Amino acid sequence: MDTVLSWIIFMPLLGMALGGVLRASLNLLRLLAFGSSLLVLALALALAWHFDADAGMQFVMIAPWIKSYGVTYYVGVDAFSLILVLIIALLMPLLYLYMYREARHGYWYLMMALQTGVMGAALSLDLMLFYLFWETMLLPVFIMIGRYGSNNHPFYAMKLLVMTVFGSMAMLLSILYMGYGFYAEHGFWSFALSDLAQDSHGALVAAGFLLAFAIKIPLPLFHTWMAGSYGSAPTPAVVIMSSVMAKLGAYGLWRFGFSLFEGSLHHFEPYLIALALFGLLFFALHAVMERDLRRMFAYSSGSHLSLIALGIMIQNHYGLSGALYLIATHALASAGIFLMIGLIFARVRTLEIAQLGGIAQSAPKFAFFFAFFALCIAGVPGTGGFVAELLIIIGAFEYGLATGVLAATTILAAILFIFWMLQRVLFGPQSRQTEGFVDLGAREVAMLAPLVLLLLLSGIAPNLFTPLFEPSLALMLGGRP
Amino acid sequence: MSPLHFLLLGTLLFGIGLVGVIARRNLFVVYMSIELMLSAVNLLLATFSRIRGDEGGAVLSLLLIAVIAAEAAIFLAMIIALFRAKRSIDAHDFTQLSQEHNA
Amino acid sequence: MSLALLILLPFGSSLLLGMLYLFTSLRSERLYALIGVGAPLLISLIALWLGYGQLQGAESLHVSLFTWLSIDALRIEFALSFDHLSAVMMAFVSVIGTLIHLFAVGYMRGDAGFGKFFAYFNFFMGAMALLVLADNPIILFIGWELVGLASYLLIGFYHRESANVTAANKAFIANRVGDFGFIMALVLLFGAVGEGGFSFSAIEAQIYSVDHALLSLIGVLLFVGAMGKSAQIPLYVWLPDAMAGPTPVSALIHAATMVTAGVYMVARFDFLYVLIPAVGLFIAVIGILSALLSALIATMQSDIKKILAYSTMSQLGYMFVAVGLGAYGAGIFHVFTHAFFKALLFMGVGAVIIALHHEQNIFKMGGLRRFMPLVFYPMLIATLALSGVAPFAGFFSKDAILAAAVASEYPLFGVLGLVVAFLTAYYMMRLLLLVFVAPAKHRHTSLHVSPYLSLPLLPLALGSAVAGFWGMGGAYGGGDALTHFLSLSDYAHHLTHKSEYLLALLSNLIAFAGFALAYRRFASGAREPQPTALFERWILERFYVDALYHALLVVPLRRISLWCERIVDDRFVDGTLGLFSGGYRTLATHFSTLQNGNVRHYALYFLSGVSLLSLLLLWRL
Amino acid sequence: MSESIIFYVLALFLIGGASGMITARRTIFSAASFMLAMIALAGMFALLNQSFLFLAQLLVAVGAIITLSMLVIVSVNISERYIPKEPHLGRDLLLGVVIAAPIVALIITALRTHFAASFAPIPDTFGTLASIGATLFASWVLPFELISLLLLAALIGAVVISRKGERS
Repeated sequence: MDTVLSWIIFMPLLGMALGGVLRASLNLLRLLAFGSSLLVLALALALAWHFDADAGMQFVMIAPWIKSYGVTYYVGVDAFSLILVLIIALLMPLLYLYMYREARHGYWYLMMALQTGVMGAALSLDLMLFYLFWETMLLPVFIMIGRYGSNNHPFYAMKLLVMTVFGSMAMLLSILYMGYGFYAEHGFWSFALSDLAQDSHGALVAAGFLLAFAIKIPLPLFHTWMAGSYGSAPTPAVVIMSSVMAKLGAYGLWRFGFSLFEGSLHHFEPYLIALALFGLLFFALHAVMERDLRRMFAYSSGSHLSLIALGIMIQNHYGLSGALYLIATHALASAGIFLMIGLIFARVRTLEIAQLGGIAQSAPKFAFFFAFFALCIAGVPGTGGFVAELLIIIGAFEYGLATGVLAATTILAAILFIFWMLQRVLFGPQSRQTEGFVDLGAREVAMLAPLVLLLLLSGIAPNLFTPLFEPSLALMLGGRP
Repeated sequence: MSPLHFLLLGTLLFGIGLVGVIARRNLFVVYMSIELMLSAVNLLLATFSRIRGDEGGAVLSLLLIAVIAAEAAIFLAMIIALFRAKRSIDAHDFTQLSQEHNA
Repeated sequence: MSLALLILLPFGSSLLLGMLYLFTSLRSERLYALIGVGAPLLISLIALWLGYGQLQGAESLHVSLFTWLSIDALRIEFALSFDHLSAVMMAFVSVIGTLIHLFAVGYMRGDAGFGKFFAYFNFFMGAMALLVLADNPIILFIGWELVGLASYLLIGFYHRESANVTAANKAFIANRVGDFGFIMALVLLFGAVGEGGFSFSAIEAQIYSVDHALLSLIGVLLFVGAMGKSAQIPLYVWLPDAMAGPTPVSALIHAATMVTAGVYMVARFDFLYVLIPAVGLFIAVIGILSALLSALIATMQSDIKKILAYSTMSQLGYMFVAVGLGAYGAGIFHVFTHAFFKALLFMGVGAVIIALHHEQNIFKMGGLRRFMPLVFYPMLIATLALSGVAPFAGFFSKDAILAAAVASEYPLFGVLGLVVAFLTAYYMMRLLLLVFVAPAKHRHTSLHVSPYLSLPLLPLALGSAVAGFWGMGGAYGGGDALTHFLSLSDYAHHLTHKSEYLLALLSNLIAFAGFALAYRRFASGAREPQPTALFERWILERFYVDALYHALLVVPLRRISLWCERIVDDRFVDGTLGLFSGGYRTLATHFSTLQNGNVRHYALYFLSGVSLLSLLLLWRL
Repeated sequence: MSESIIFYVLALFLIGGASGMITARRTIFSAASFMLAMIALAGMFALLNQSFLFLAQLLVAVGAIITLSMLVIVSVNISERYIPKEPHLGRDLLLGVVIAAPIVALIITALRTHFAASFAPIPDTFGTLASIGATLFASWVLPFELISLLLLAALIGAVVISRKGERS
């Protein structure tokens, strides 16, 4: 049972290696990708089943790695990483379903590498290991944008790389500094989170981490890589970026922010909250006049991630549980919407909103699913998005009246653009491009239906899911004054 | 007439070869300067062998002569090829490593 | 369990219909109609049965289906309750809903989206039932938003026309603005009393501990939600546009049920509003202004559905005057009676529109009494009821409101209410005359009306005629049965019987004055008015509120959005980054002249380095 | 004493030839100066009792390489117009001297400090063909074979490279 996390992390890498060694044909490669992702899904479900919500870190595995510097292979799962693990495990088979017809071998390899990267980042508890995975997950995306993207993709691939690597370099410096500090104090090296958490660290060290996460999330002012990268990346990469990698940024803020920088985080708290509140509206406003569908939802994603960051930063029970819930539901909803945008692009070869329209006339199923995901992003009750927003708003009001009022504008933020977008994409007369728009096929429905069902379930009966993380939250918040 | 004279002479030859490589644009002269530098090393090797009374140095020197020969063959072939390509033996005409050529 | 059925049945049938429509090629209208009408029929039977039990004095029902959410102190049960207030609401919503479903079978016949329509329609019924039966504000809010969603989907039902979708967007956005206030109110309320449970009864038990200022804020914010849903100033602009949906939608959602949810919600929170009469007064002011404004606009409209839309808004204004002044029973009473005659009017209008092949301009109609008596006479009854003519249903409910207004500390509301009553009588008679009585402007010689379209009118006509007797005031020997049944925290004063008779006489006289004026101007037909006076033009252009919103909200919003992209992102953020990358690039350009591809130069650099190193070593040695 | 005289004469030729090679503007003059230097170098080997090296240098370096170079120079038929103009030759040479001087100085310093000031006594057979051959095949077999491989590769390479140029 100890090794289950390692299996979850490295199963795709194994598939990838196997494919490389066997010089796999496309069919075999597909089989390997599906097989590894389904196995991971099964393992992740088993993990959730055996998971003890009342305990803290579980399924821990520690093995020495670089002994002379105390770097260990140290993985473990708690309620918060479990959510990410489940999301990744669920999304990957769906993504493979989406790219079923993809004939470029490299694409499949990169996706498998990507899965290992994001899983590892979600599960590692050693800072060096975390940094390794953190960078590992960036590279496949960079290559995918660079090789398989569209719309000036080399430029945006570079911009993504330069900006995010800049952030992670700052983080690496902080990690090294902390590791050295630990050595100086205790006489031996360690980069394990639990060890480093014993010491207190200064604001500048925290700033390194915050910079990395702020860029990855992204918070406003650190966001200019976002729209371009989303707009030019191939669909599976976009889904991973918005549903997983951005969430990992928020997760990092949580995981490392709270355990390492308890004290100095308070220092930044007002600024981060102000930034998140600003981002909430700023990105929504940004989305209003965006002409490209994918870029529009990139900004929409940004707006929600600011909300998640807000939920985390206000640090009370409602805010945190809302943020977690939003991480999960927004991951599902944005995966759905970006997949569907990919389908639009595959059908009409354009994402310019002005050239779309009237899709609902010839493709009612498509319209239903698209509208469903859009409404979920807008936080309509009955979908999980509403529950999350409600919790964050409650938390924000508990934090302060002004924060609460501004946070509640999230109710308004999404409708600024979502409904106008729906009107121009789904409704109205058909354009030249969307004439005879093909409705969803069985494979595509199978790909989207799990997302829809989960979102509905999470909106109708959220109490099915909250017990998973609620006890850990109570534990975590109970321990502080 | 001590060993030092030989060593000084070899080093000087090496320096002259170096100057030739740096200063000349004529590919032939560059080639010969390189040959000169190798030969200077050869001289030093022979001197060391003599100083120590060890024939190993002489053998090394012998092998080096073979290397010089091989290098001569390649270099001359390249000069021929380059000359055919550009009708020039000016080192300044061969700048294909620069970015303008890659772009 | 039967309570759960009230919700599950319509949602379930909606899901079934939707699945059939989306994933099968079944297009049999009979099947869709059977499922689509069957569900509301069943729930109205259940609702009537349960409501009868309540009338007989049964305990109010509470069912907790499951825990919806439990985080820290926030414990939200997915709980339903069936007390007297929800019994009244549920009964008329389901009965009228069923009739309108039946009507829709005829109205939507032959439409390609027949199945989709009934899926949406049943979805609405489920959402409305959820709203009415909810036992705590959060569940109520869910129902509240879902009816808005259903309204959005149905207004934009004919989505091929971009204008319809724009109207749908407007409706949803206006509603969402209201909900912004609503949810803030709920969260504040939770912050104040949530620790001890958040069901209505739990809130009521603790409401006295809440600070008065906070309570007032909550009251106002809640009412902002109601403003959006019930189309009150300033969030009313969506309602007239919402008429873009199919007529049954206008009848069900935008006249009889959904728009009255605001009134219902205020009545639900009666225990809260009783404590803050100042906010109540604010509600009443908004209500009377909305009533007056929309009645004025209605007198100048020529689109038959828009007249009714403004009329609805005006009646909603009445209801808010009532609940604002503390006469909750009277307010709900008017909701109840209004549902009958306004649904009837819309359905009659729907029949007319179908018969005339989607002609909606009343100045192009006329003389229809001959062709469709089964539509005309019910509509006449409804018009009389709406205008408050005794002894039709509207008379009693409107009289109760006016009486409460006159008896309150601010009799001005009563006076203005009478003015609105005059305008109401005028524009309704104008509509009726121009459509049915005035000389025909069209060339139809025979018009067919399907029995699906006309038959559901008859029970509603009966309702419009007699529904008022249930809530008849003491002055008429009725004893306020409805108000007592509802047992809300009314604090309105009562008039003496004598003054009440006087008021009734006055309001009837005023109604007939309105009829007379309309008869004089429109009985023999009229041309479409060309506004001349400034005031008339103002009315016709709805006081330019839409244009104002556009100029003040929409245009700046888009400007800001562009500004975000062009200035903030490109200039500010990327500009700052650009300074770095630009500087780096300049540096790189200088270096790249060194990188000229000449290998000898590279050798030179390398050797220079070696040379320098040698110097260093020589110096150090 | 006579050895000293021979040494200085040879050194004069050697340095003169080398300098002449890098300063001559015409390629053929460079080649001739280079040949002079190579022959003088062979003489230096003889002075160092390296009789076999002396032969090898004469045969390989002078005989084969120089002849080959001459052949190429003539066969490619480089006329005056193909020879680079090198207008700043003097300046460039000066630059080269400036750069090379510290390197040379460093090497000399190193040699001076690390090598004995006198020759070791040697047997008569030192440097003869038989003695070198014995050493070569006693302890230098692998390098010797490797060098032969290198020569082979160079041979093929030279052919391939010059043929490739021909085709384009």
